[in-house]
Amino acid sequence: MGERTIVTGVIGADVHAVGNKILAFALREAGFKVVNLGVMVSQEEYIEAAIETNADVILVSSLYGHGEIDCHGLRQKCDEAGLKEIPLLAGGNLVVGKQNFEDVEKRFLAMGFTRVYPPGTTVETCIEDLKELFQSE
Amino acid sequence: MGERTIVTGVIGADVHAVGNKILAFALREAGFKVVNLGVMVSQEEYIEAAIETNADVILVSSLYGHGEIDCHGLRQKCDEAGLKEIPLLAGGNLVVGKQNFEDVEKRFLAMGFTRVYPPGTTVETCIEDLKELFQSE
Amino acid sequence: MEITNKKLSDDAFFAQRKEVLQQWHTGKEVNFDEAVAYQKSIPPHKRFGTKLAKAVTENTTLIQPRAGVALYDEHIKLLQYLEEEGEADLLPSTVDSYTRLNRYNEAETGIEKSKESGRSMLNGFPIVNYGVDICRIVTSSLKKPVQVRHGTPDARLLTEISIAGGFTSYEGGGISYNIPYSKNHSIEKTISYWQYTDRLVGVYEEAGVSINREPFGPLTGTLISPCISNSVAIIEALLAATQGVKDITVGYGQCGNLIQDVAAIRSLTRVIREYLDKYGFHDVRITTVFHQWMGGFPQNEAKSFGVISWGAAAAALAKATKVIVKTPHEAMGIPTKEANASGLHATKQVISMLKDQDFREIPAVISESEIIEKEMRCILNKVEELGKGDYAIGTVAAFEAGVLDIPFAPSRYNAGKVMPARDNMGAVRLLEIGNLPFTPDLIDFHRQKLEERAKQEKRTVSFQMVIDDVYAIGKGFLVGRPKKN
Amino acid sequence: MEITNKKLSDDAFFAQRKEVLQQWHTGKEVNFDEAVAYQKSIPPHKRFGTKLAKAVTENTTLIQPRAGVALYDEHIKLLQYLEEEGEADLLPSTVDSYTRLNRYNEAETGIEKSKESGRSMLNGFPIVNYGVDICRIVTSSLKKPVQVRHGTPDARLLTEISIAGGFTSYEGGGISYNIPYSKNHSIEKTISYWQYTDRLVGVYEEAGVSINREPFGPLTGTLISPCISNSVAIIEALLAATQGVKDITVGYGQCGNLIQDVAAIRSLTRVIREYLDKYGFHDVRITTVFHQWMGGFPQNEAKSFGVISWGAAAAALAKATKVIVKTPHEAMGIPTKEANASGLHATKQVISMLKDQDFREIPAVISESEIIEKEMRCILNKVEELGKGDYAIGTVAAFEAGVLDIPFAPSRYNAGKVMPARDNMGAVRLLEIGNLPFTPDLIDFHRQKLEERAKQEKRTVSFQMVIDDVYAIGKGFLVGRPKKN
Ligand code: B12
Ligand code: B12
Repeated sequence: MGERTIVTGVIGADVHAVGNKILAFALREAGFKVVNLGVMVSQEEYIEAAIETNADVILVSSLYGHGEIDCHGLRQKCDEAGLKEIPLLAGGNLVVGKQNFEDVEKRFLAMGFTRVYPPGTTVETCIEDLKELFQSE
Repeated sequence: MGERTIVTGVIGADVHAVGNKILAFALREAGFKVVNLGVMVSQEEYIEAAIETNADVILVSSLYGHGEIDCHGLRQKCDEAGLKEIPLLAGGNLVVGKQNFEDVEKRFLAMGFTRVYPPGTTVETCIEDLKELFQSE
Repeated sequence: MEITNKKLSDDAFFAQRKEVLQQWHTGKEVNFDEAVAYQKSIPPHKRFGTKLAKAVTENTTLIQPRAGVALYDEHIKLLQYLEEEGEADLLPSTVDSYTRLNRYNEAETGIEKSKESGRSMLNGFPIVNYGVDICRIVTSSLKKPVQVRHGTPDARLLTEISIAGGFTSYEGGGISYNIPYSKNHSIEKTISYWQYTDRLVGVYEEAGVSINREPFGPLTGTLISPCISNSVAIIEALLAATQGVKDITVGYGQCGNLIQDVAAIRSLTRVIREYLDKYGFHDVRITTVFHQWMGGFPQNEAKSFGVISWGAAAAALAKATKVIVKTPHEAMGIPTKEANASGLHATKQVISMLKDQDFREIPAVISESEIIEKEMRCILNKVEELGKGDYAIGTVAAFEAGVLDIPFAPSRYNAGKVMPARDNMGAVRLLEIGNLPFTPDLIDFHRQKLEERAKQEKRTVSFQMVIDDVYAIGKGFLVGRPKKN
Repeated sequence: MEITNKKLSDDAFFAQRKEVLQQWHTGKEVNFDEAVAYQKSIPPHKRFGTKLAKAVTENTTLIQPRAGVALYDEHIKLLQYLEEEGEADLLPSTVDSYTRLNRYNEAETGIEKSKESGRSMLNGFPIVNYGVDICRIVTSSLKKPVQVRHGTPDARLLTEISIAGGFTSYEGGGISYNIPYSKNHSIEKTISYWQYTDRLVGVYEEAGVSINREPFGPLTGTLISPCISNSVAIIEALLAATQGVKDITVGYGQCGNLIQDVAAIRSLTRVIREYLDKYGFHDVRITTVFHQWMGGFPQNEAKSFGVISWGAAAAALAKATKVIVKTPHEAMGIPTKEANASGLHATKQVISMLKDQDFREIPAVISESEIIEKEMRCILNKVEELGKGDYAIGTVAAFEAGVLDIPFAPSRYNAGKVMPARDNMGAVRLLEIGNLPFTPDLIDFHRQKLEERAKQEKRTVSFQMVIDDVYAIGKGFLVGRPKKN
């Protein structure tokens, strides 16, 4: 299916770098082309990078709890920038506190995310899902 | 109010000896006359001892979980033996498992016990309650 | 009645066996040859001894809960939950208190009342009442090895049904399941009962079926000085080996001072090998079990997790072969299956985090271990002397003389003169040495350790310390300091 | 911009102060003299430094949670719950991430959205937005000393409002609140910001009000070798002392190997005193803080209790002055107050059980401590050399040169060449030494320790070990072994 390009990074004012470094490493090991924006990434930076690299997916991490505020409007901005179809994946510790994940998922799907992942999602799951996503296209 | 006599022991097939030894020691220190029957005490033994020593109260311990079965009928046997008014106190880990204590208390009060105590009751509480009991007589 | 530490003759054993199997109707179901065949059909990974041996090779500590309820289908569900969700390596079937006292009628009532009320009215699983077939349903429903854990002075019928029922390990001993668990059984009697149990295991062993045996290490679970429980463990191991037992797990109940706890396991492992070898039992396999704190627990569940985890840490650092796990419900009552699993989880986490750390050879442990060994030798030599070389006779005499003496025991055959208390660092020492045959330097050592504490606490060494120490862990401490310190 | 490690002149400080207090409207509420008077009205038992000093005398380890929510009345309730139900000895106010990055407008939105939705939409308590008066309502509603905990590169305004608001301790430092918490702040910048904070504390000190200061020990919380965090702690302590700070708590984040953890605290305590004395800061009081495991936690709550309790044990055995406590919700998100209290309970139980046990002088700890000290001296000497005796200049140069290098840090001013991995016993060693100025024997030592592990695991030393180690505790282990071992 050709090399796929993933734009990834940790959104907002979030500096959790460990998972990001490891995720990027693992995705590369799995054969993807990874454009890793690191931590503290703004919505605009994701979009610019996705356009520039003609990316197949944007993978948003948020660990610190402000994910809901930070992710708000990302889909709209993508649409406006011409990335109408691009899958948006979100994972990490998306909200403040231990919340029922179904509710969190609903809220993120409603914001236009394609897939949403609970705390503790392994990189293996992430890779499998990406493969599935690309296959189904 | 004169020296008061307490008959105490651990009922049934229960061998938990530590609390019994310490309770007896503490009650003696507090100035009571203590007739300690030790562990594995049958209903009959309590009653015989109470009659023999003209006791003011019977203090039943049960730790191992069979308290509900073991205590069944004690009040009736006391009545039959002429100990109609004698206060019956029960404490320890009276039932199997962590149960709502209100329910346990109700069941034991219904069996004719005067007072019922949850796990972790201190000897201080026990002594205070005994003093109060004797005062109110 | 005069017992000696000799292998029971076949005549004596089989004569007794006839009686034993008639004690309750389920005894009739036991057929030795068929049971041997059944045991042989159990795959190796489900055999207790095999799994322990593997843990020794791999230098890991296995985790095992306690669990037992009145109704057998509930009991199966409980154990399945503990092996699946709880990640238990080894399983138990804890037997109820009526069965332990051979009160099978009352156990029957307990089963009935449990069926009626829908909740377990027994504090364990009544193996004898259920009999061989139901035990096999239980043991064969599980993926992990299962052990019978009880506290039964006369466990002869229970042993018969358990082994025929597919259990591959069996706890207890003539001392450890008498003195802490009984009021009126003489030591002669229970040693003789347990010679039967051990001989039965020996007979299975000779038929090619190895059953793991485990003396109950913690005794009354309350401030037991390591030298006392270690001495009892070694005596019971010798008695068992004499009857042909080949696979023995000796145990110890955590005291709480890490150095002392690791030293206790270290000295136990060293001295038991020496004694077994001395009496020619070179082929007896020895493993160890560490019990998380066996005395009174805090009411608070999170605090209980603290106690549980500290026990797990000590077990791992001592490299015990397995650890028996408490639950956050300990102070309240028999745990729910969820509470039981959560104790296992906390333990597993600590055990596996500490897998690669080993404290057995640090100097402080070695010197504490040397003290315990010295104390053990004082006791064991005296027992041997009293028995003129026979450990069965010696044990009976030793209890009479207070040479063996177990703190807080309910038995009237126990002298009850020994009184433990913690020293200033929380190690369990002896405030009253009673008639333990200690050398003067050991006596001084204990006295001095407690004087050290007394000085720190600005009070005299007294029974109040003992009381304070009994409550201490429940109140959040190890050493029971006076309130206004 | 050139910074040097000199006490800020009054002129420079007060000129800066004028600007700082205008960064957000609540800055106007700060009045130094009035704030001094207010601080002086706080009773001694509610002062952080006093309570720490008492703990040192009594040889106890205090417990402190992390906690902060968006709405101040909820925040008060939370902290009251943690001191009453949770038995916390010391209290925090953890600041939200927008405030940490001086994004006060976004913090305001967070407060509004939290009011609307009825749940905290911020991950902490936005001190700057609330201002002095509300902070005083918070600090005066509590019985225990309260500290501000954050992660703010430019914390100048936050410090002003916090101290005027009645907090008596303040976490952070120019390195420890930059490199792990920021991407784009230069070291010069943040050292200069923190000179302001430290000078402000110094000015209060000169006015008779002592504020405790705490460099953030754990850095990125993930496999930080003790020599790295200890070196940073000492540099930040020297920088703070230069500005007139008199009460400093230096910290360390648990790695998990007990010997190494105790040795880390031991070496930190020894070397910091030496350096402070060397530069004439004899009157600076030093205490220590031990952080329970700061990396990824297990999802399972009971397993988290295992991790928490093991951290508590190490803190107690190392005799740290206080321990920062995690919760069973760690892997999931900001904890509920109940989860927070339960972490405290487990910790309190272990801490007080282990109060009388001390591992600081066991031989294995001493020799590990000697290694760490040697490593620290390599780093600190080089920093001094690079700065020609000036630790501010030296630090900037050291980060540029990778002489100071913090694993897993997000900052682009960090070299990121150093790579840690666990050895065969779980101690954190260095797989890539990067440009750390180690002597050849130290380099060999690390290499050899990792080869030992590689041999055991039958694989070569590689980055895969690092990844496995990052996940290990979350998966239940300390050392991330390959799956099929
Ligand atoms: C030590 C101990 C043992 C030792 C006992 C040694 C001995 N012979 O004394 C050993 C290991 C032998 C043992 C055996 C068993 N035990 Co046990 N044991 C304990 C343990 C850990 C501590 C008990 C203790 O000594 N506490 C310290 C003393 C000072 O406190 P105490 O006993 O509670 O007594 C005080 C108070 O309760 C109060 N009190 C007592 N009676 C009364 C009466 C009145 C009126 C009042 C006001 C107060 C009062 O005052 C006492 C003094 O302060 C408890 C759990 C716990 N509490 O942490 C379990 C526990 C009591 N045991 C239990 C069980 C089930 C057993 C066994 C059946 C084995 C098993 N299945 O695990 C056997 C029973 C054997 C038998 N036939 O009795 C269960 C009971 C379960 C239940 N009720 O649901 C408990 C609660 C553990 C558990 N959670 O499963 N046990
Ligand atoms: C280490 C750590 C830190 C370090 C970070 C150092 C650094 N710069 O990287 C320090 C100490 C500095 C820190 C700071 C803070 N932290 Co922090 N931190 C952690 C901790 C303990 C571990 C994170 C980690 O490294 N895990 C290991 C990596 C490998 O796993 P990971 O990050 O989860 O990433 C993996 C998966 O999530 C997944 N994944 C990630 N993104 C995506 C996306 C997709 C699409 C998919 C499929 C998968 C996926 O794959 C990754 C690789 O396996 C977590 C709690 C935990 N998880 O145990 C808290 C945690 C994330 N932190 C938290 C908070 C609140 C903070 C602070 C605000 C301070 C505070 N109040 O305590 C600050 C934030 C500063 C900021 N501006 O961001 C909270 C977040 C709360 C919430 N969401 O409700 C957590 C959950 C702790 C808690 N329970 O309170 N933290």
